[in-house]
Amino acid sequence: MIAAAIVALLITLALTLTRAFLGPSIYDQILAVNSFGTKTVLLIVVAGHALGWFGYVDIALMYTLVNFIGTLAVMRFFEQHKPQGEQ
Amino acid sequence: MNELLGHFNYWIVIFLMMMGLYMVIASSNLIKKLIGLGVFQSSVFILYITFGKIKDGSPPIITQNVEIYSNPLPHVLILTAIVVGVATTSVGLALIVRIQEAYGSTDEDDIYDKDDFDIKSRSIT
Amino acid sequence: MIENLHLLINVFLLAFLVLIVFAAINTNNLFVATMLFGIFSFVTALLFLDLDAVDVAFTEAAVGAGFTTVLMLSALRLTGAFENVKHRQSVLGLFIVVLTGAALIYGTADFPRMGDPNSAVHLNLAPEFIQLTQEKIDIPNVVTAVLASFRGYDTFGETVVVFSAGVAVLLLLGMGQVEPKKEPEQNVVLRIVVKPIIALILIFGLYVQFHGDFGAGGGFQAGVIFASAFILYSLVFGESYTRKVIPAAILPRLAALGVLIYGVTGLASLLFDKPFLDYNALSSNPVSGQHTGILLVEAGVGLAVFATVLLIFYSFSGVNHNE
Amino acid sequence: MIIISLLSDFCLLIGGIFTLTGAVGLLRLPNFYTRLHAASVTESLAAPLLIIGIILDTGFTLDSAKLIIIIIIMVVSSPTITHALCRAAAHGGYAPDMQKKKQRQADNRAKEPK
Repeated sequence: MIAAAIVALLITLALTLTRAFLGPSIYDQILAVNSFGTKTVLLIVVAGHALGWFGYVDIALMYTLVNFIGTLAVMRFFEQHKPQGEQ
Repeated sequence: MNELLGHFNYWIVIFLMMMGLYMVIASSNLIKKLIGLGVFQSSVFILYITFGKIKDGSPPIITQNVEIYSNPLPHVLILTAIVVGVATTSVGLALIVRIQEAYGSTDEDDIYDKDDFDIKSRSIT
Repeated sequence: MIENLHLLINVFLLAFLVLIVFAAINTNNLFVATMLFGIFSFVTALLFLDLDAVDVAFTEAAVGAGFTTVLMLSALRLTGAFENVKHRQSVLGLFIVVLTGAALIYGTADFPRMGDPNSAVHLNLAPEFIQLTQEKIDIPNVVTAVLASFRGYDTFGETVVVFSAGVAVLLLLGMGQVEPKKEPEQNVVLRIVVKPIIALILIFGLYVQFHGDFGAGGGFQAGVIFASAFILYSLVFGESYTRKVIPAAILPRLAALGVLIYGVTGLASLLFDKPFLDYNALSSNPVSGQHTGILLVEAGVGLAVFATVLLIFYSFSGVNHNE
Repeated sequence: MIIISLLSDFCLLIGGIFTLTGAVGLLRLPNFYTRLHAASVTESLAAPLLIIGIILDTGFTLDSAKLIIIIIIMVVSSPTITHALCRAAAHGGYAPDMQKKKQRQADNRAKEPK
């Protein structure tokens, strides 16, 4: 069953990536990239357990935090930049 | 088939490397050039780490009941390379910000144009 | 079964990398390119994890995906987010790239097969380092042992490089001032959620700093994690408040102090007629001397990286673009 | 023990199905706000389920404690990001187009009698 979960997560990542490429608006892309990050954490946890990666939990924790900070940073700087950019 | 799988990683890594190089050559925006450099850099990292992997090996952290460890030396090399890479990227970005202040653009072509104009006006006056 | 899973994950991740770079080449929006570069780093780190490089994956996740993205975004804030639509005609560039690629792929024919235990890389040095780590240093993480002790001189050089990068950015951009009126808008939900998470990040940073001997982690990663807590604070509560918590003037001194701790640890062993950075001199028992040395050196690296990263962040956010 | 193993498999299965559903929703739904809905709502359920499945399999160790911390962070941070993103989109001139939908319904009603 764990293999099925890994396959499901990989397909999910592929679909999410498609949305990140397609857009159409920047918010869609931010959403897709954030979702991609979360799914990566899940993949690390599931695959790390199945394949016996050493210390995968620390890295999953790190990813969760980095994903949070990164998405907040994208939104903050996008808001600050907005007056100048055209869309 | 086995031969193909054994070298598959290298080929993809070289493909990535060349895409990074293409980004550096083809895009005129300086920040995009830096992103291309980053892609190039990361693919070199992947190449080194691929060399360090031993089949059925485990990470180089000493545990009981483990016989084969993957090679720790590429890991050390790449670990410091990542940090130094970020340091150089930050200096590059700082330079780009200064270029933006001086020229009003981060596009390479615009910068060249402005340089030409300045030289001409100096020669006229 | 497990073999197939490894293969599947490997193939999928490499395909993701190629697709992400394709999309990054094609987009005109530099914001999007930066975000894609962020997830490129994420996927790279995942690949490192599958290739047994735990420490490298950790560093790439913290430094590559986290800090580089924030840095590029704060540079984009100053330079503008859109590339010129006209693409340069670069048939010549494409030709050069294809030629170089073909030559390199021809070169891979001589490479050892992936995972081959008998390739030249694995026959020298690496077994000795693993052996020596068990005998002389007695900490589980071989990477930390090689990094901080066997190749300590080299790591000292790298710490100095990071420090001088901080100095270079400071010279180029200066520390700047932040006007309180430029603060981000109030968002109550974010403020409440972020506070405990910042505390958690700080604790996690300490854990990574001191757990580096036993698992993934060490000074480089811990420094960035610590700094990212303050970056998060300034993203949500505003730059001027962060500058009250950690004044800008103190950061260059802290970075220098970190490098100094490293250097003094090396000099201390000179006092006992041992080579530079030979930690055996630090205690009567060589093994515990090594432990003390690695602890001190990692602390120095952590402090230097923390201060430099925050310094660079301050420098970028202190520039006033519109004046 | 076989019950715990079955329970773990069940959690992994349901979690996998939910992540897939969320991804399909993210890809297929028509506009940003519906996509946001699909991605975030499924994520809040799928992520804890998958991680709980792993926790049940590892048993009571330090790793499982850290995994619980990951669950807590995810459950808190994911809706926060969704909220902030939605707010940023709404304030940034990307408001949901209610007008259009009413217009569309009116058009449909106008068409129906014919």
